[in-house]
Amino acid sequence: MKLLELLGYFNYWVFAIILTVGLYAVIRKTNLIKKLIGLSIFQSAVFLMYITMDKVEGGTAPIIQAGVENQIFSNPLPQVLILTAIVVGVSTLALGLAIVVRINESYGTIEEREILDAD
Amino acid sequence: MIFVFALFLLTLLVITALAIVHTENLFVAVMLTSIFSLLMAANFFILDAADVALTEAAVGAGVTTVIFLSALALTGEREKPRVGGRNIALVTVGVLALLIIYATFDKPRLGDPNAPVHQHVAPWYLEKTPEYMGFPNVVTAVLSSFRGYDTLGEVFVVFAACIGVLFILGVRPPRESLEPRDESSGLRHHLIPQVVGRLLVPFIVLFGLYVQFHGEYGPGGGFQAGAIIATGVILYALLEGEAEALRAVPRSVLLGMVIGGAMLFGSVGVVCMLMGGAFLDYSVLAADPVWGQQLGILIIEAGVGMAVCGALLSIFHAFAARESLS
Amino acid sequence: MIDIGLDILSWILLTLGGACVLIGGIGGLRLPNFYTRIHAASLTDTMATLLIFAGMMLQAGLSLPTLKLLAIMLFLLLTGPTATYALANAALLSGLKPDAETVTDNDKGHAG
Amino acid sequence: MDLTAHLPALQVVVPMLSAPLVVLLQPRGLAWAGATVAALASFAIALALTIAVLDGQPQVYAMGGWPAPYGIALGVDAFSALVLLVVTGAGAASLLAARPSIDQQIEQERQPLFYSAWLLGLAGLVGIVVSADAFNIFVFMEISSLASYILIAGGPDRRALPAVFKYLIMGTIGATFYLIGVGLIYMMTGTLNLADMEARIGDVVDMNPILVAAGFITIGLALKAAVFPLHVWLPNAYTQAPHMVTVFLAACATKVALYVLIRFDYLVFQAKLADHEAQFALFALPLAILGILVASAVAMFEGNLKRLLATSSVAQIGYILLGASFVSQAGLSASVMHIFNHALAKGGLFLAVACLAYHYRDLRLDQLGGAAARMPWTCAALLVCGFSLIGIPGTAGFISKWLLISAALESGPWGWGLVAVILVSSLMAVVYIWRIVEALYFRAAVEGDSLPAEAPLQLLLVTWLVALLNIVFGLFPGVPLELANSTATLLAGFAS
Repeated sequence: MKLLELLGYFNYWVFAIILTVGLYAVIRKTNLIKKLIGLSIFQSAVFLMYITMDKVEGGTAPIIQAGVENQIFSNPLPQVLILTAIVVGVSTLALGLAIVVRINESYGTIEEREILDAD
Repeated sequence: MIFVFALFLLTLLVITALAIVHTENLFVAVMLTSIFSLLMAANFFILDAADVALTEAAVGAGVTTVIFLSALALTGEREKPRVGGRNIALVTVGVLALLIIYATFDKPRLGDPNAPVHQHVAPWYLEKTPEYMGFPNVVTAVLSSFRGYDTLGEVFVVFAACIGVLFILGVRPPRESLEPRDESSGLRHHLIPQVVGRLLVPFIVLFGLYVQFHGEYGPGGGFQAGAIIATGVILYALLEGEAEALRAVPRSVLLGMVIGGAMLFGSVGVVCMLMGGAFLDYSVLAADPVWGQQLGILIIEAGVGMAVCGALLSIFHAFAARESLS
Repeated sequence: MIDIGLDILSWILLTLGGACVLIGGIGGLRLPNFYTRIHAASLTDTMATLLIFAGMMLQAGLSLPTLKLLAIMLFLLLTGPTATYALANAALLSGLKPDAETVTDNDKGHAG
Repeated sequence: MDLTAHLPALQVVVPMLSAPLVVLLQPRGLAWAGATVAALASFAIALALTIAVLDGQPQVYAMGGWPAPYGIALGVDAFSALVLLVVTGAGAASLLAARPSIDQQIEQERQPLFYSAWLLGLAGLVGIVVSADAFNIFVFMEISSLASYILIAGGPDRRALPAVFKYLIMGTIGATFYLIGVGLIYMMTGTLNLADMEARIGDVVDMNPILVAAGFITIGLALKAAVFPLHVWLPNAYTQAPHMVTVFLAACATKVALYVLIRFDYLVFQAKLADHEAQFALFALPLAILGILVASAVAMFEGNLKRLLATSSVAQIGYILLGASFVSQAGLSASVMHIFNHALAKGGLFLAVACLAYHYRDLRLDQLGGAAARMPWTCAALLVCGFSLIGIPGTAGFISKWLLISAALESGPWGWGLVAVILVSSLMAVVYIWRIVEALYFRAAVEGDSLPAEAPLQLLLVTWLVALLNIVFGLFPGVPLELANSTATLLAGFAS
């Protein structure tokens, strides 16, 4: 299983790339909505990292089927954690967007520069 | 074969992420984010995480996109280009990337059965779930009982987001931004989407209920069900206009669902305490501990579903109602 | 014998479906303007879906997965054309004229 | 199981489950009453837990009845008891006093949501402190963060919104960094329980992922705790928040992040981690010193009273980190003590600011002339807490400064340099507190009447209660000192 081995690290590298791309957007972009989009990419990358580590060779989703012996299951714990993290992510996002909407109403812009200039 | 596919999906994921950052049209960026989530969900499915894939597809690709779009409708679609500051961002990000890649070198490779994650704790869950819970989905068992306290916390995160959005958007927008409202709300004048949509809404809600109550046996549970039902109602709101959707499920009912769901979960825990167990120890709820666990999990999953559905819809309506004011 | 026949049939269907996806993809890239492009894209939604799902159902035989596949296929057949319609309608409303002569290669807001 | 065994769970559950109920309390003032009762109850629980811990019984609780590495465990030891006291005390005191100030700043119909968020914030912070599970800490960190974003966004000025947005972005990055770190450790150890992690980390401690995880967790939590170069969200957020929210958050929010940081660095990574000492000496120590000096210097030239005090918070966080970075028992004890004392001093100062703000809309120092004549009691309380912040003998602040100085002297050949840093920064504190005093007492009123017009009694009484506590704990530091010492023994026992 050479391919699996390659993919094993490939997943982590993709995690690293997506994480950095997301963080880059958060740091560099001045548009507040774009920052939030970057933030959601950034968080998604972490989901990928957790889910990557739950996989077992030859495993299936951890739903135990009756009557089947010697099944290998993937690890359920990271999945549970990420279920939680996904919902946490969308909650933060919703709150952030609500703030952006209010900022737009009181400043008339969602560009960070213009907001700083306005005060 | 499936790994070649995974490789392809992961590459696509990276390309999508780059495209999202590159584009200056926020609408395009949001749509690409939705595609990104869907790709991510497919990846999760390949990695044996069926429950997570379902959630990511419903929440990430569905609900998040809708919330983003309703916020975009209130702000603007275009991002202004920025000059300078690029190097600092690149350096920070580069250091981070190097750090993570440095970390990969001692990591167990993908699917290694001897990795510590597969040796410690997790086998216990796989072994004990049939014994203590009597149902096959280990993810549901861990989520709602073994780590039920996390899930309680999570329901309160959703609750916090809901009251937060209601609180923050509870301020009336400044008067000068009032404009005559566009009356053609919803897709009422578009026959084909309306007919098809009407046909689909009941099935979406039905599927949501299936996911809710089948969570012990297959992928699913309260979060997924709540999100799916919420998307069904949001679809209804898009078709018939927001006012009509509010007539079907009023705001007070939604808030009641959020509060009720959170309290339902919490009070199960308190009842467990009163019946002599630890907080959230469902096995004291019935004479037979296995039945107790199943009963407790059924109730708290219902609470989670209610809270998530109510919260997502409240958030959606808070943004959508804003739209009609400005 | 019937098994082999069914297998061959299902592979023919799958291949045809794949070809439709490919044609749809090429069309989406090569056709001159928005309205002709969504023609090509809708081929992927409808014909390709139908063929691929039929092929997969033959592979699965008479079982629960077949029923599920049928349900998904019906869902896709309902939503795909609707989405295409909505797309065309939105383009029309935003002022894009369905004129065969116009060439809109640089559709605005494209990611590239 | 009797009720006392459930205390660690009740500590979290009481404020958390009260939050949804408070939303329903629409009639005037009821939401405030409900929230205050819940906060007081949770303070009482914290007291009961502290008494149990002082009796030498650390509390452990298995959530759902599942044994430790499989289920989620809660644990209360001396360190958590002290931080619990700070958090619930700050929550209860600020809520008790909150009503007049909040009535001014938040519309009546939004108040139930606001108080509900307040309780969620309290529950989140408390949940972090009692939790003994790395992922559970993340969940509760998010509850408390979301709640603080909501609370700060309630600020009356529009500048609150960009401030809270910045906080949201940086806070989320911090939490996600923490999550990455926890994931890496989980990957190498297979467990999320802190005690179990600590037992299993020894085998893999020199592997790259663990080292990187230590980095991610430290940076993530430092972001949340506003440690010096990562503090940029703090001054604006605290300045723009509603006054009572500033009291609550300034007294405890960043300290809880520091608590987790210290717990992770001492209990989980411990001495087994290669270069453990170097991590502190090379990373935490310079940041702490820079933070103390830079933030104090900035505070000296700050024109807005609230912003001045918020900036000084960054310096005080530096003190806490400085004590921890000695990796010695005395240093830890000083650091933990300063968590307690700074909460008292800063909480009291911000309470006094809230009193002032009841009549003065503009909190710039040059607008506050003659305030001492109008609000003598308020200004006196401010003075007492200011003394405590500087570290005048007889106040609580003196105890921790003294401990810190003696720990610095023990810490090695550079000890004198550190003492100099502490003394210089204390002098700077004298300067900025003096600027406040000068504005309040010795400057003529800008305009308008100078009739005595004190803040509402409710607000003033709580302010004075905290101010007196500053003196009481300055003269009789018994209980917190005992908790701090046993914490230090606990933490340093692992590190050495």
